[in-house]
Amino acid sequence: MEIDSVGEVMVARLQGEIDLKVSDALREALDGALERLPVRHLVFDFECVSFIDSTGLGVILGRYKKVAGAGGKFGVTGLHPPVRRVLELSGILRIAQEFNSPGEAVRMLGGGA
Amino acid sequence: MEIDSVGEVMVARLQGEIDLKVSDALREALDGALERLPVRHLVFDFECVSFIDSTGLGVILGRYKKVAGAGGKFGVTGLHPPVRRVLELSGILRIAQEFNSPGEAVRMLGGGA
Amino acid sequence: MLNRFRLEFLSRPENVGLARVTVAAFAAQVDPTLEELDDIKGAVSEAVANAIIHGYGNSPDGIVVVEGVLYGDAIEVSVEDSGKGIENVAQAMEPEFSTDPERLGLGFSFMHAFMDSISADSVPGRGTRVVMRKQFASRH
Amino acid sequence: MLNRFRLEFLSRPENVGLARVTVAAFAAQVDPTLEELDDIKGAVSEAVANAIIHGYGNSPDGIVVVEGVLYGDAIEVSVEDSGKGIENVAQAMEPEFSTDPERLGLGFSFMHAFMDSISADSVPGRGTRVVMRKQFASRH
Ligand SMILES: Nc1ncnc2c1ncn2[C@@H]1O[C@H](COP(=O)(O)OP(=O)(O)O)[C@@H](O)[C@H]1O
Ligand SMILES: Nc1ncnc2c1ncn2[C@@H]1O[C@H](COP(=O)(O)OP(=O)(O)O)[C@@H](O)[C@H]1O
Repeated sequence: MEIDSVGEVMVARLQGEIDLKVSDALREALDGALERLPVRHLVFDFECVSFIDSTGLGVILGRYKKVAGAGGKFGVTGLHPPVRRVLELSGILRIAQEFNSPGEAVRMLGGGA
Repeated sequence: MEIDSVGEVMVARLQGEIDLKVSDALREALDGALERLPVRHLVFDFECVSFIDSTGLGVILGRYKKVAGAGGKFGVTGLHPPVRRVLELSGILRIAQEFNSPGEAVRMLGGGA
Repeated sequence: MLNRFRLEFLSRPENVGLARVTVAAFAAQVDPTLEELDDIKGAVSEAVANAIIHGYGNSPDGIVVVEGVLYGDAIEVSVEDSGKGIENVAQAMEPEFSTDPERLGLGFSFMHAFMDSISADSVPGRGTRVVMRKQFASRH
Repeated sequence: MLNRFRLEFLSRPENVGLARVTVAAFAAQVDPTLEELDDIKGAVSEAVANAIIHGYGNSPDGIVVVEGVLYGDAIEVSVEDSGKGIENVAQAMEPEFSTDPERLGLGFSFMHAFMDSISADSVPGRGTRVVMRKQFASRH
């Protein structure tokens, strides 16, 4: 995974198959970045994700909940069909805003800076 | 698999993983073509083959033996590393001529027609 | 019955993917659509993760058993553990019910959504067996 | 021991690929090179094809068992059938020896070439078990 931040927006570029095998490492990496970086909004780029299950979604939703209290917003981008399917099923697509690209997400959530 | 013939040369374009699952169908298709077509020389294009085991090699070598009696030649092309490996191990690379392309094989074996 | 297999493995996180790959390669023998294959992989992932996390409490030395049976137009997959079992299966299957506050409680809901039918047999203290079935759209 | 699995399946031609995929996904857990992975797939293919063709004489209802054990730097794979067995294992392992005139007699030679060690135990009338081991080049 790669994590970038632009202003108040953190973009996490996830990779591969996100399941129990990687969930602990993913949680730690995201929590570490959230502590280190002065960000409010969270964007997940799924472009390089071929599979995610409810264990993986739990990690992602859990990180969003951490920033939601402080008014943080939640963006997703790069949804291939199997990923879109479970984001829909889980209700995440009703909470998160979907963007056409990480760049768009940063512009829209970051307030056009 | 696709089978083409140009003059006396038959080119069989093999596909996928060549093992016990496909060996009977492969043998029948090749034998059928050898009966139907007035060819002498046999070229196997492995460009689209990702895997072949000794069962698959047996089918190929068996077809070559059918034409060898009548002076038929044996060409191979498009060898990816795992395929090259077993063609070497089996000794087929000492019997067959390797070409850079099916076109080259046809030109060389067909006598430049 | 066209074909069947049985796969046993240790309750380690990396084996969720092993189960997914094996079931997908098995199901692929009857030429399912990509979406059907994704559904089956998703359902297997949920059931195997549950066996490891809930059944064995993340201890890596339990045995998980995945079985698959292919019929002409359907697949049946079962996932079994000899772990702690489920006290109340009906409750466990409710959307968003989880005994782990860190989890979403959506595993069984996903299995329902991905497959045509699912049932779970469980004996507290002895283990759990989930059986799922999916019909393939006929394209022949 | 890092991990292990056991896969049982019917002696059908399409399951040679199933065994290959499962063993490859399992071996991939320790990040082998592509060539190491190809070797392992090749060896499994030979052993499983032998179980089906020779062990069970192509009857589709036998059970083939493939087991894998991962160590930090090596993999052990066994392939077992309860088929007709081998009268003379030493002879069977000779290059180009085959009891089937249509075959090359190179299965065991390939297994030897692909893996670091291979042994076969067989009881005529009861079955055959081939155990193969491969050391991974250390790249860490
Ligand atoms: N194999 C199992 N062994 C024991 N308990 C299980 C098993 N599978 C599911 N459960 C129980 O059922 C609950 C609901 O499961 P599920 O819908 O998959 O959600 P989650 O895994 O997110 O908790 C789990 O929280 C757990 O208490
Ligand atoms: N699982 C098995 N059960 C019975 N016989 C076997 C088995 N594996 C190998 N053999 C015997 O050993 C011989 C040599 O095997 P191998 O080197 O793989 O060549 P091939 O499969 O081409 O015959 C076979 O022809 C067969 O007689």
